[in-house]
Amino acid sequence: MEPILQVKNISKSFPGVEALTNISIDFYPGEVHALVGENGAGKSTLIKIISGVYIPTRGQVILNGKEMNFKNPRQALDEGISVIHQELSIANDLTVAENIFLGAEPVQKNGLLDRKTMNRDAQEVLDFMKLELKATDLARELSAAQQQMVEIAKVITKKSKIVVMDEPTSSLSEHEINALFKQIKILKEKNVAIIYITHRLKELFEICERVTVLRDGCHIKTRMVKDVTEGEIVASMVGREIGNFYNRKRHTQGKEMLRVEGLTRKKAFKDISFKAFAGEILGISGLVGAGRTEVMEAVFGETKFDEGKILIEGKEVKITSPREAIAHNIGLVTEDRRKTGLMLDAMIKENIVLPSLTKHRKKGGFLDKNWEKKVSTEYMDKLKIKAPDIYTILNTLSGGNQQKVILAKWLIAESKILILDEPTRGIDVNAKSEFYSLMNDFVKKGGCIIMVSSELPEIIGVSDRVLVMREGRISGELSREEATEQSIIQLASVHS
Amino acid sequence: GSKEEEAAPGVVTGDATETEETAAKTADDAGSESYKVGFIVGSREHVFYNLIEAAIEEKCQELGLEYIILDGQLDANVMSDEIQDLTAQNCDAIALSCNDAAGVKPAIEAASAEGIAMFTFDCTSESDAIICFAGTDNTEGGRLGAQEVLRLCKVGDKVAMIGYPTASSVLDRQTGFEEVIKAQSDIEYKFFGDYAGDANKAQQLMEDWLTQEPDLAAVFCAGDPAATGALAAIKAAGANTLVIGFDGNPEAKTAILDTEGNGKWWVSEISQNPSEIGSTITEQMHKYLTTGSVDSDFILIEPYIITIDNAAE
Amino acid sequence: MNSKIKRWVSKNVVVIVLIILCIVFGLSNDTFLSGRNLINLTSQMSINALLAAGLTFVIILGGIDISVGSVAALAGIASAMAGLLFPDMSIATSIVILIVSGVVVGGISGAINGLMITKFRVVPMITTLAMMSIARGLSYILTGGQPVYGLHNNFAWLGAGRLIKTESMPNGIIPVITIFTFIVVFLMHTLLSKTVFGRHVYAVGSNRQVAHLSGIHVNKVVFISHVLCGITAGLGGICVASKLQNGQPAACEGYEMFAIAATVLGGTSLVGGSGSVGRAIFGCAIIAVINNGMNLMQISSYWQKVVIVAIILAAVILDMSQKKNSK
Amino acid sequence: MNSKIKRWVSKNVVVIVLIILCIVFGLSNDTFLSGRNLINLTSQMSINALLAAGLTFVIILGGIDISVGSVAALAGIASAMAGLLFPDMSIATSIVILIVSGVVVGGISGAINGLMITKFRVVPMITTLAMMSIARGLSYILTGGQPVYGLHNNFAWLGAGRLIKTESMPNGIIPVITIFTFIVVFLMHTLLSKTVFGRHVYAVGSNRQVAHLSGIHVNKVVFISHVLCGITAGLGGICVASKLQNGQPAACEGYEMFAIAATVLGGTSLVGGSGSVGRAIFGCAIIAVINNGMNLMQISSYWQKVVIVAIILAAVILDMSQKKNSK
Ligand SMILES: Nc1ncnc2c1ncn2[C@@H]1O[C@H](COP(=O)(O)OP(=O)(O)OP(=O)(O)O)[C@@H](O)[C@H]1O
Ligand SMILES: Nc1ncnc2c1ncn2[C@@H]1O[C@H](COP(=O)(O)OP(=O)(O)OP(=O)(O)O)[C@@H](O)[C@H]1O
Ligand SMILES: [Mg+2]
Ligand SMILES: [Mg+2]
Repeated sequence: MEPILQVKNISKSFPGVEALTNISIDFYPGEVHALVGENGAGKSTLIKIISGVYIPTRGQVILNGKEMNFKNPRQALDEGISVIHQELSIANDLTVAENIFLGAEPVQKNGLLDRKTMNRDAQEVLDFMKLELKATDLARELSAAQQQMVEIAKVITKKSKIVVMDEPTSSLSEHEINALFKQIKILKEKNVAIIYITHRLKELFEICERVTVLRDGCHIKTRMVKDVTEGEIVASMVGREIGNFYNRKRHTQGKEMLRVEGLTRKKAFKDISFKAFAGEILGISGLVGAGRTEVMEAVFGETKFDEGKILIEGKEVKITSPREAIAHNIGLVTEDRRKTGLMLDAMIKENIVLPSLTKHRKKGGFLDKNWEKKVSTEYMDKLKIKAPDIYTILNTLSGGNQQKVILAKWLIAESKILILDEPTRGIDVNAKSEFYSLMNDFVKKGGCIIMVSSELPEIIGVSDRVLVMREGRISGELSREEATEQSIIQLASVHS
Repeated sequence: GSKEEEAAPGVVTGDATETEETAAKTADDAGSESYKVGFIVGSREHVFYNLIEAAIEEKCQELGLEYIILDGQLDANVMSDEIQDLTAQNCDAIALSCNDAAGVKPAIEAASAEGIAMFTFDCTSESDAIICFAGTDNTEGGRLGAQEVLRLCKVGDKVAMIGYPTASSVLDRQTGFEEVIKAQSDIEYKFFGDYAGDANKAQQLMEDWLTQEPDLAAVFCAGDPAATGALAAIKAAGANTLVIGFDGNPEAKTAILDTEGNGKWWVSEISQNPSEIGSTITEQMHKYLTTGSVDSDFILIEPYIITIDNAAE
Repeated sequence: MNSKIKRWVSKNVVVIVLIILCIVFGLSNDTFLSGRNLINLTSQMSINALLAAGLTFVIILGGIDISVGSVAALAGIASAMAGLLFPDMSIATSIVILIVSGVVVGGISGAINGLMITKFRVVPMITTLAMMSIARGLSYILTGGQPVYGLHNNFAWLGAGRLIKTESMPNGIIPVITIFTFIVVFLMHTLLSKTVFGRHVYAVGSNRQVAHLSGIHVNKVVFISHVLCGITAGLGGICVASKLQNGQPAACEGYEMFAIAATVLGGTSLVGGSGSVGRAIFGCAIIAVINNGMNLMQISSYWQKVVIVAIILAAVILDMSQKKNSK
Repeated sequence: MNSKIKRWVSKNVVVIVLIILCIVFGLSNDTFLSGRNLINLTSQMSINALLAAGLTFVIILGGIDISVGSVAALAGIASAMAGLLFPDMSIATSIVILIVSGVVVGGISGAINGLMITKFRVVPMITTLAMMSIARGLSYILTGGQPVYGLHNNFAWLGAGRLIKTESMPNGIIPVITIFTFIVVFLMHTLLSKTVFGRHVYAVGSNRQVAHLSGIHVNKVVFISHVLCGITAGLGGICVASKLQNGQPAACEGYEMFAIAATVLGGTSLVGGSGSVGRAIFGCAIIAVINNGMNLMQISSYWQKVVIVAIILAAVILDMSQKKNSK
């Protein structure tokens, strides 16, 4: 069988990061080819090169034996390559039908938009996929999962030769995942080549023929799925013993730092109660969309809640804004570092001292520039932030180092309770490991960490105690010994 | 209407323009006792027009005319719309002050075609539909300004003018001024600048000129805001340049009377006569509506000179 | 039911405001609701409608164009200067001269704006601020600051002519400018709401990155929108020139603000992503009605300004709070 | 080394442009580089510098304030009207009247802007567009369109007075307005670059969400910045009133555009997050130098506008392309 698509010796570097090094892979029609690898392995970067979003530093993209080298997404689309990107790609102000046909709108004979056909065809696809959506609904009004399904519908209507899906199931429930798999099978029958990125290894064995493992931007291996085991794939993904990777240490639980009682917000979460202690890492697990982020935002005062109370060190407190949370020594590392974590166009030192400026101001509200310089240099060294100096613009740092800057920011703010939402998302293996030891140091000194994570190994490897959330409620609490992939998934899954 | 021939200063009385048609029409209307007249002043944001407006109101009340006054906002497009609005309200006559000779011809002619008597004041239009115009003879005003400059200067002096060539009435003043001053070989006409209606800009122009020519003897300012700006610059620089203003607004009179202060520099003013303009055009409209004729189709209200001698009047 | 009414109200704030205004003015003045005045109104709102029609595209993209007033003036000057070359023009010739001048001058200005924004990445505010000064400066330089006049009467047909002349209305009833504006607005509305290009405008305004990933040539969409905005501004300008039968270098000064206000009143969000040409015209109507009604009621022009602004603000705040509620 | 020079150039485009302009004008005109003219220059750029100083805050926040010119006029009117109440004012009284009028009128206008933006979520463009009309309208309503005149000579001390009188320059050398502007600009620059509040302004402009999550009271920062912008606009306005020794309702018309241009020339990005009051002053200097130089060379005011804009655009594009290269 001839490969329909080949990438040859592809390398791609970003400032400070070599995202891909010399990757060569062949993709075949009628096959689902999985790309797996840890966060930051370079999967998304590779498919962005295939789809013309990025131009590779070196190497070629070859389609049907012809060298293509796309300059923009249009060219790739014209060649029949369509992509579901990892980030939701929906225009909120357009309707479902308009999103589905965006860039490929049907036209009437008189040159006008054929809205009727568009709505009809879109509705057909939606019905075919058994989605309870109207083609004329505004995208803005859909849930994240529904938006994701619309993107899938968009790809299906394109009748492409190559379909790329970057973590399409990350925000879908069981029911929707089944619908997606049905569609993938139909595409396969039509001899479409599918590139499928996922972190859920079980899915490989359900629908994939071939799997390629990437690690740290390098091509590790490509195998037929039927020839490998899950353990083998995990081993090559991680590339080292998992045990010491998490730097696992046992902590001693101290006094109660945070208590949440009966926290409720309509349509988001209900009756959330838990305690977090000094000297421990409390892991919060659950499927994407379980409401973990929303609870943390409510605790941090970023959003309101309808009922319930929050106690810090045993005293009830009123937290209605992040300012008040910070005053109670809470720090929040958000899940989207680029959007809500950092001022990307500002310097390290400006980012790192931001929440502490008011506390350390001089008389008359003046900046204490000496302190600023001292403390940022100190923490750059302490956390081993890799950058020329404290004046480096954040944009030029690698993800891991950016994440360390955020951590430094809350350490300098003298946080006692740190809430980490997906703290290691998109950072590489080494940075991750370093980050875990920083977390351990913090806890050892009597700090309290609440870590939300969707990566089970991380939850299991790092937490002293695990809370599992499901559909806006806490579905169970597991001690360090009880917490296994099995037990967590059981509590997290909707239909169990 | 023949305007060019009537360049002679003073209230020029041309042939009464009375045609059979208009006379007949007005005879019809004469039955309805009271007349409704509309006015569009150039801008409510100018003292000059405010004074005209005041005179119009007074005259209308005196003559028993029903009147509407609108603000043209110095925008011909707005004036054009306002002519429509006045027409829709069944005015018998409309008087407006155009921005420039190009005027709002189509709207004027459309209104005229509907039988509305069209008048202009301050600045007229090229349209033939205008029954009567009353306004300052700005060119003559410019000449008067030049004469004042000559009166106040001595041989070899250098003088300047601040104008606003975009405004056609002000351009006329420039024409008149330059006509006289350029013919004079013993006075050097050194600078001309555009202050665009902004007193602060006039101040900067004057400041820059005084840097180059500290002994500038006089400046003719074709508008009171320009004179205000120039005066500020002259005082700040400690120069002895004399200011000849144009408009005749109250601030000018106050300045001239202040002999110990501003009057040391601002010594002369070419004054328009806004009240005269306002009452003249109103009278002519009334006359036309009642008798079907006007005194003249082109009435120039002569500008006059204000100095310390007559400023108090 | 109740929420349905609410939604309808929130979607049609501008129409409701318009109706209320008409009732208020109608009650307080006899002339206001006369057929004649209403027809006048359509011609009075024409210029603003033309400017707003193109501006809507640019604002949906999340941009802004504050050069429309100046570009209009420049186009007007150009048409008048071209018109002087044809001392005996027929109506047909005059229309060709006017429209070609408007399209060419407006198109070029818009293209320069578009180029600066897409190629040189200058933000729209600065680009169009520059174009505002340059177009205005050129108008003055070309004319020496004096209006271009002495044009043939036929030159005024488009802007000041009326069709269907009757005994009682010897000048005709229906303004040509109204018909012309209607056609242009209709075309622009169709382009925005009924064509693929229009969809792409919304998509780019809603989410540039998504549009790019969907294979839309974002720069092309931005460029063309600016050209269109320039062209409608140019057409607005030639309408003024024709209406006044001359070219005024100072014409349309500050009209960009009215056009922006009308667009925003019509529900087009300055953040981009949503809006409609048709609704912008309601915005124009509101502004025109206020001006006209207050003229009829002899309210001072300062107050007119203040009232217009207050109504715009009220409408925007109402719109905002409605949107917040629906979230 | 080479790249170091490049970096310096890219950071100082505006200074280099300024120097080049000075050389060009110096060569083509004797007066330009005279001490006297240079001192005049500092006083001529003062108004714009005051407006730009506050505007810089708002623009760093990613906002805009197009009401500064009108607010300045209103403050000028207010100061003149207040001044009329003191027929025999001393210099000290006049300064108090002027500064209080500027701060109060500017502060209130800015506070209203800030309130609309933070409370009612009206976009800055529309809010300040409204304030522009309202402030201008009020100026006319309060004065009936007439300048407020008849003020005591001491009223003019701040705007037109000069210090250090010598034999050869009996009116003094150093303009009071220059010193006043210097103080205000220095305070604003210090506030922005040396205080916690200033840092918060940058943070909000850089990433509002991050600022909020870092415990910054975003609305307060936005509100105070608008108040500050209003106050400097007010101070600009009272300087004009003092300079002219009267209150002109039409003062400072269109000055917002010059202030925005100066700010952008000074490297403040309209997208927000970066900028400096100090650099904005270089922008003001460029504009003042062009105006002054062209005045001296008697170049038509129409061309002045076009040239200023061309230079602004060139500087912005140069700046952009430098930034792109360094990325
Ligand atoms: N635009 C960019 N600028 C700088 N670095 C980038 C950019 N995009 C990706 N990277 C870096 O390139 C590396 C690979 O990222 P990529 O998104 O391809 O990972 P991934 O395998 O898709 O991870 P995930 O499973 O989390 O999606 C990471 O270190 C990331 O931080
Ligand atoms: N921007 C959004 N628009 C619509 N729905 C959203 C949005 N963000 C979150 N949701 C929905 O809110 C609910 C809770 O989301 P939340 O982000 O708190 O979940 P989570 O467990 O933290 O998952 P994640 O791992 O994605 O952060 C989910 O149903 C999700 O789909
Ligand atoms: Mg990825
Ligand atoms: Mg989350």
